[in-house]
Amino acid sequence: MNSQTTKTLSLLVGAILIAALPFWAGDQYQLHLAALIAVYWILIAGLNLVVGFTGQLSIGHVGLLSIGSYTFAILAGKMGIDPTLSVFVSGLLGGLCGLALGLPSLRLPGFYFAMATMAFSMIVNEIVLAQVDLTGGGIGLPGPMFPKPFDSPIGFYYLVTAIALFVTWLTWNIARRMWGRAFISIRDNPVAAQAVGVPVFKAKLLAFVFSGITAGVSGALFASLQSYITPDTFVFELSMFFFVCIIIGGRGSIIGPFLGTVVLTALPELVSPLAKLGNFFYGLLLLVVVLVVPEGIGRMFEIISERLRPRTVHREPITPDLNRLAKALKVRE
Amino acid sequence: MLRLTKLAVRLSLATALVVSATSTIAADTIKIGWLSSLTGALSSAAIAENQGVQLAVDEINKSGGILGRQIELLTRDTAGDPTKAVNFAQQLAFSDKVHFVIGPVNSGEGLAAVPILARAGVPNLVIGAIDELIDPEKYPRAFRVINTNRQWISTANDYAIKVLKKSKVAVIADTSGYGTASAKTAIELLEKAGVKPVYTVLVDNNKTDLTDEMNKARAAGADVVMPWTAATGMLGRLLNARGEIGWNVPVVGHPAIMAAQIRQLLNKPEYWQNAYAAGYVSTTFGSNGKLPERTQQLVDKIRPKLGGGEIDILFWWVAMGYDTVKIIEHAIKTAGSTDAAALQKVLENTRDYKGVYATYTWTTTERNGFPDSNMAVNQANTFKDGSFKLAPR
Amino acid sequence: MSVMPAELQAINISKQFGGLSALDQVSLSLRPGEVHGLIGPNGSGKTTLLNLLSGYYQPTSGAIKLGDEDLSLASVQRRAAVGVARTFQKPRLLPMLSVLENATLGAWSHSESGFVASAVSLPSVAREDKKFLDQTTELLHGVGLGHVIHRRANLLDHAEQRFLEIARGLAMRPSFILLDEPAGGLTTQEIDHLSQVIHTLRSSGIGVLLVEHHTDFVFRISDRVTTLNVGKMIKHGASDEVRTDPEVIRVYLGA
Amino acid sequence: MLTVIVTGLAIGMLYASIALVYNVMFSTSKVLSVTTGHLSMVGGVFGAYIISVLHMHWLWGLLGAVLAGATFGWLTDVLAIRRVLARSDEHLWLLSTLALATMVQQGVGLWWGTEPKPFPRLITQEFGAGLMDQKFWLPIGMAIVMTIGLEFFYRKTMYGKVFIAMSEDAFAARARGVSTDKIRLLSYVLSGALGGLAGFAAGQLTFAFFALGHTLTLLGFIALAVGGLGSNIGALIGGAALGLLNSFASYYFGGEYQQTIAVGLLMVVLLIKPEGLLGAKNVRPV
Repeated sequence: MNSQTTKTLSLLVGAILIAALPFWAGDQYQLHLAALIAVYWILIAGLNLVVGFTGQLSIGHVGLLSIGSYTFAILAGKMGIDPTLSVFVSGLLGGLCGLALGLPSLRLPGFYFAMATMAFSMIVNEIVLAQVDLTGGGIGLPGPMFPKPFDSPIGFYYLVTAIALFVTWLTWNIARRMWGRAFISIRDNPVAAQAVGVPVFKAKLLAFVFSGITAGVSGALFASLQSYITPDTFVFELSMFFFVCIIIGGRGSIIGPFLGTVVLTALPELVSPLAKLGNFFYGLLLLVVVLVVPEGIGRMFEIISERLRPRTVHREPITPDLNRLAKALKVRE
Repeated sequence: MLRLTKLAVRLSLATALVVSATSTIAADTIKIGWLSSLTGALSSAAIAENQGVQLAVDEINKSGGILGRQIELLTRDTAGDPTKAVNFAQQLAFSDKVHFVIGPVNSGEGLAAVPILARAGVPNLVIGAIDELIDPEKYPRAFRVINTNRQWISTANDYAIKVLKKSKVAVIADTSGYGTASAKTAIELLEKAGVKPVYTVLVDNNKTDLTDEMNKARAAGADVVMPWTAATGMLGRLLNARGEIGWNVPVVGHPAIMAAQIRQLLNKPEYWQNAYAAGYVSTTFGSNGKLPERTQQLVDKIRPKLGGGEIDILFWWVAMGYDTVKIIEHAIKTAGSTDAAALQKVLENTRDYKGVYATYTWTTTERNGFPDSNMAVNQANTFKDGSFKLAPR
Repeated sequence: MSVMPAELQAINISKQFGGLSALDQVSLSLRPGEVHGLIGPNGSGKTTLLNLLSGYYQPTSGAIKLGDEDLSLASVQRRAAVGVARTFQKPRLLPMLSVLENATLGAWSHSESGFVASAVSLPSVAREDKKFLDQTTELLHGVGLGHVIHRRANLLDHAEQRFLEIARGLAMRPSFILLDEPAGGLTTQEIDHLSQVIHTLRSSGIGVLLVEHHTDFVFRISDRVTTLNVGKMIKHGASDEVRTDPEVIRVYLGA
Repeated sequence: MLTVIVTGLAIGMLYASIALVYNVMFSTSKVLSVTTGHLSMVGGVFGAYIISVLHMHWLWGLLGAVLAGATFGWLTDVLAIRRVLARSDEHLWLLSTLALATMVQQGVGLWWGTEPKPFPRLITQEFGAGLMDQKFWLPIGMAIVMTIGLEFFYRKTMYGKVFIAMSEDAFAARARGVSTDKIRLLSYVLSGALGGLAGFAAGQLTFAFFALGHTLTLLGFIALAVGGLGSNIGALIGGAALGLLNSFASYYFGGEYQQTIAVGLLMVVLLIKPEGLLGAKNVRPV
């Protein structure tokens, strides 16, 4: 089927472009931007399972990002622990905080859950500001570099891209199999999800903890990339940004939110007046997408192509093949 | 070997795929990056400094530029967000390949961007006050134009302890990067002068009511209140709280206490009395009621640009902005080129360079150019045309 | 099958919503390999009983048993795990997923792939998923949806959606399947196909509860029929007995 | 000690009024809109703009605040709710109201500036009035007047009864010829006006500050959730509890943990009694 081959082909070309980026990127600034996109994508890929697949509206993931960043800056910076180990611990702590936030709030209806996550990110900021001797309070902390091969910008770019590809592979494995179907059933029809036996709360919690881990890892790498973190780096605007990338990219897909992340990270940097608008731009984009094409821009091309040339959906009558059905019903193992 | 092959690959690729769209107009302009937080919290300082910077750039370009080369000013609005400051610092250093960078303005952003510029080897005029921004070894090409936070605090402390003869100090700072650092330095310097603060608190600069804090300070027996925050809103509310609880205690602290915006925030004009702030000799009216000669010249030059009427912003910010560009002009002229190492050498040997805001001196070991002698303490409510009278001795 | 296969039983079930009594002391048993019709005018409590059997409601009094296991308070998921599948009056599908994906979701309770195992795509996960997809393909061809396997669910017409929901139920390898007005909106030809499918289910040992309005369709294919009216059971017995019962005729057909 | 109680009550009553506004919108649309807190923010900012910048009489300020709130309420329905409710299958209204709220907050930030600006004195009163200062009693009075007004509106007026009918069973209401779209629009305009009014009344306490939007949406929601969705009396209790808890905590433990305490209260109540103190349990899921 040609759509399948074109899909794998385009993925291949994409991979080559990404791998060779340091060589065709104009200068170190664009390399820094590419590394930033990869770091954001590590978080967004995990968050995509929560928002895009399971349909849980979490607008507080900047809190988990900042937990990852501060854990890394404290462990690898202040305490001098090996950075790679610190990344693991940041991811672990992100997962634990995801669990702590998810347990009480995932049982709540949509709006309650959204408010709980927003409140969570505000609380994290408050605690970071208050614990001056641990987090440096308003002054913030330096984010240390990684050891030898990854201390150069190109080395660091390959490190974060490798981790990003790994996380993408994980979410792709989940999304295309039974767990992915279960998540989407929770999003689109919780009653049907129950009917087939999906443990709705447990599944939501697993997705949320997974997104906590990726947010923790992303936070650690973010601290190293930015070389310095302060409380005002982790603003609500970032939560909106993560969330809008998914909605705009298209829920229930992986490539859509990835393209959303690339475009929405690069756009404000290239078009400087957009940077000033900040939140207004994200809000406007979100409103337009929700009203015009809620399935996201990724799906928009599909929908338009369907509307433009509605292939005559020839209605074949339903003709059961009874003995094939009987044989299928015999299968018990 | 690796570096060579990488270079070769890059060259071939670069010629084949022309990607970078950065403008490549006449290569000989002098590019100055200006990291200013024109929007977002604490934007008042940046907006004033920007006036001085623009005036100096226009002036120099009109008179033929530096060494015959025009100045191209690349202004980036960091909106007070450290992430944007880092991204723009990277852009200015590697994409625009600027010869000099002024800023960033706020401390939080400075802490994030100064290391990036240092790693890129770009000469950087630092206009953030907190001490952690300057380090001759780690950031060899970072020279501070503004005074240090320590100078502000020790000037204010000396005035409170030696002139006003107070001994029970209440330190109130905000929770921003600047506030946290200042509170620590203030307590350290006070204890060195043998005074232990009776009450210290960090407050969110958006908190709308400081009555609680002032009541607690009074209960702790404080006889002078020393606020360390650049947020004019918070200072206005602090002075209002002082007035409303009827506690006539002197307030001595950050220069923002003298900012014109304070006047609109006060419930009553007299709430601005008995308030003093660290200031500068360059923006203090002498006993003859006149400003220092260089300051007056700049005031006359810039007045038409600020609407011709009375200047309603803190003029020392404007003067500092103006000086940063003049220092760059001095450095390039003396070095005869825009080579970073040469600029560094020139600045390291600059002695008593006469700017408007101050007279600067840098050495190989001292990157803070502002002399203690240029500090002064002004009386807050004597704001006129951007400058102040000296506080009573 | 060593021991007599377990029956799904509702024993003296009552259900009140606030003051309204939806069901009053109703009993019904569903045997494997049997089609049990459940008819009654609108508001007679048919769907309420179905929701009680499938676990969406808890009974106010009485019990629901599968063999000797008391399911009265068991969750919907628990009932799915012990083989009680259902369809809905208005088909509840996943519009953005294909027919194949929708139906394969039914195999959830039989999947042993943990979250982490799936994430790292262990071979066992891949094998299991392939097995489920193949089995569901067979089921879909079986119920007559072979020609739309890869079409997105929101592009199906009404009948195709109904048969897809049945296929999803069958993918759960259920012992019992509770059909909530499956014939609603179907053409006569489609109803014939539905009867053939139901007969195939019965002969393969699945217990089918048929909640329906089309009384002649119910009487034609049901072994036993229960009639409800205003939450009470007025007649229960073999299909022909109930069809000719004057009380049923008065309440339901003629009066 | 008394000041702590009075400040707590005053800010608590602002949260209570926002909870009331949540209820009005929820009754006709079953939607909890993220823009609720922003209605009050807009009311406060416009009020301050008209009185302080345009130097007009405070009555004009009040009118401006109410009008601004009502227009924003109207916008919320037209832009974020109407089209989205037509496709009622998922929580799209959550996304659209969040988007609109963020746009308005940032828009006001760009226009009004990012620093909190003082709100003008409404009634000429000495500043040192301490406990009797109007900045405490305006929001408290406003919340009580609003509650009584709403009770009267629901009980006595025809529109009020239609609101209740719609909240009980929208389909039944539509069956009786009620144009639910028109009624929902009316309820959003009314809640916009009430939100603007609440923001105006509490302006001197909160100052006119663009970033208030999200904070008030969250804290108003906490008051609503604690008090119980749908109950106006619950809203008053929830608001008072939250306000007092915040002011006591910030007096005794310092202000750093404001939000943490507020959300702590929310989590405790939601774990013990998910539908809040006086909320109605929601009934049939299928």
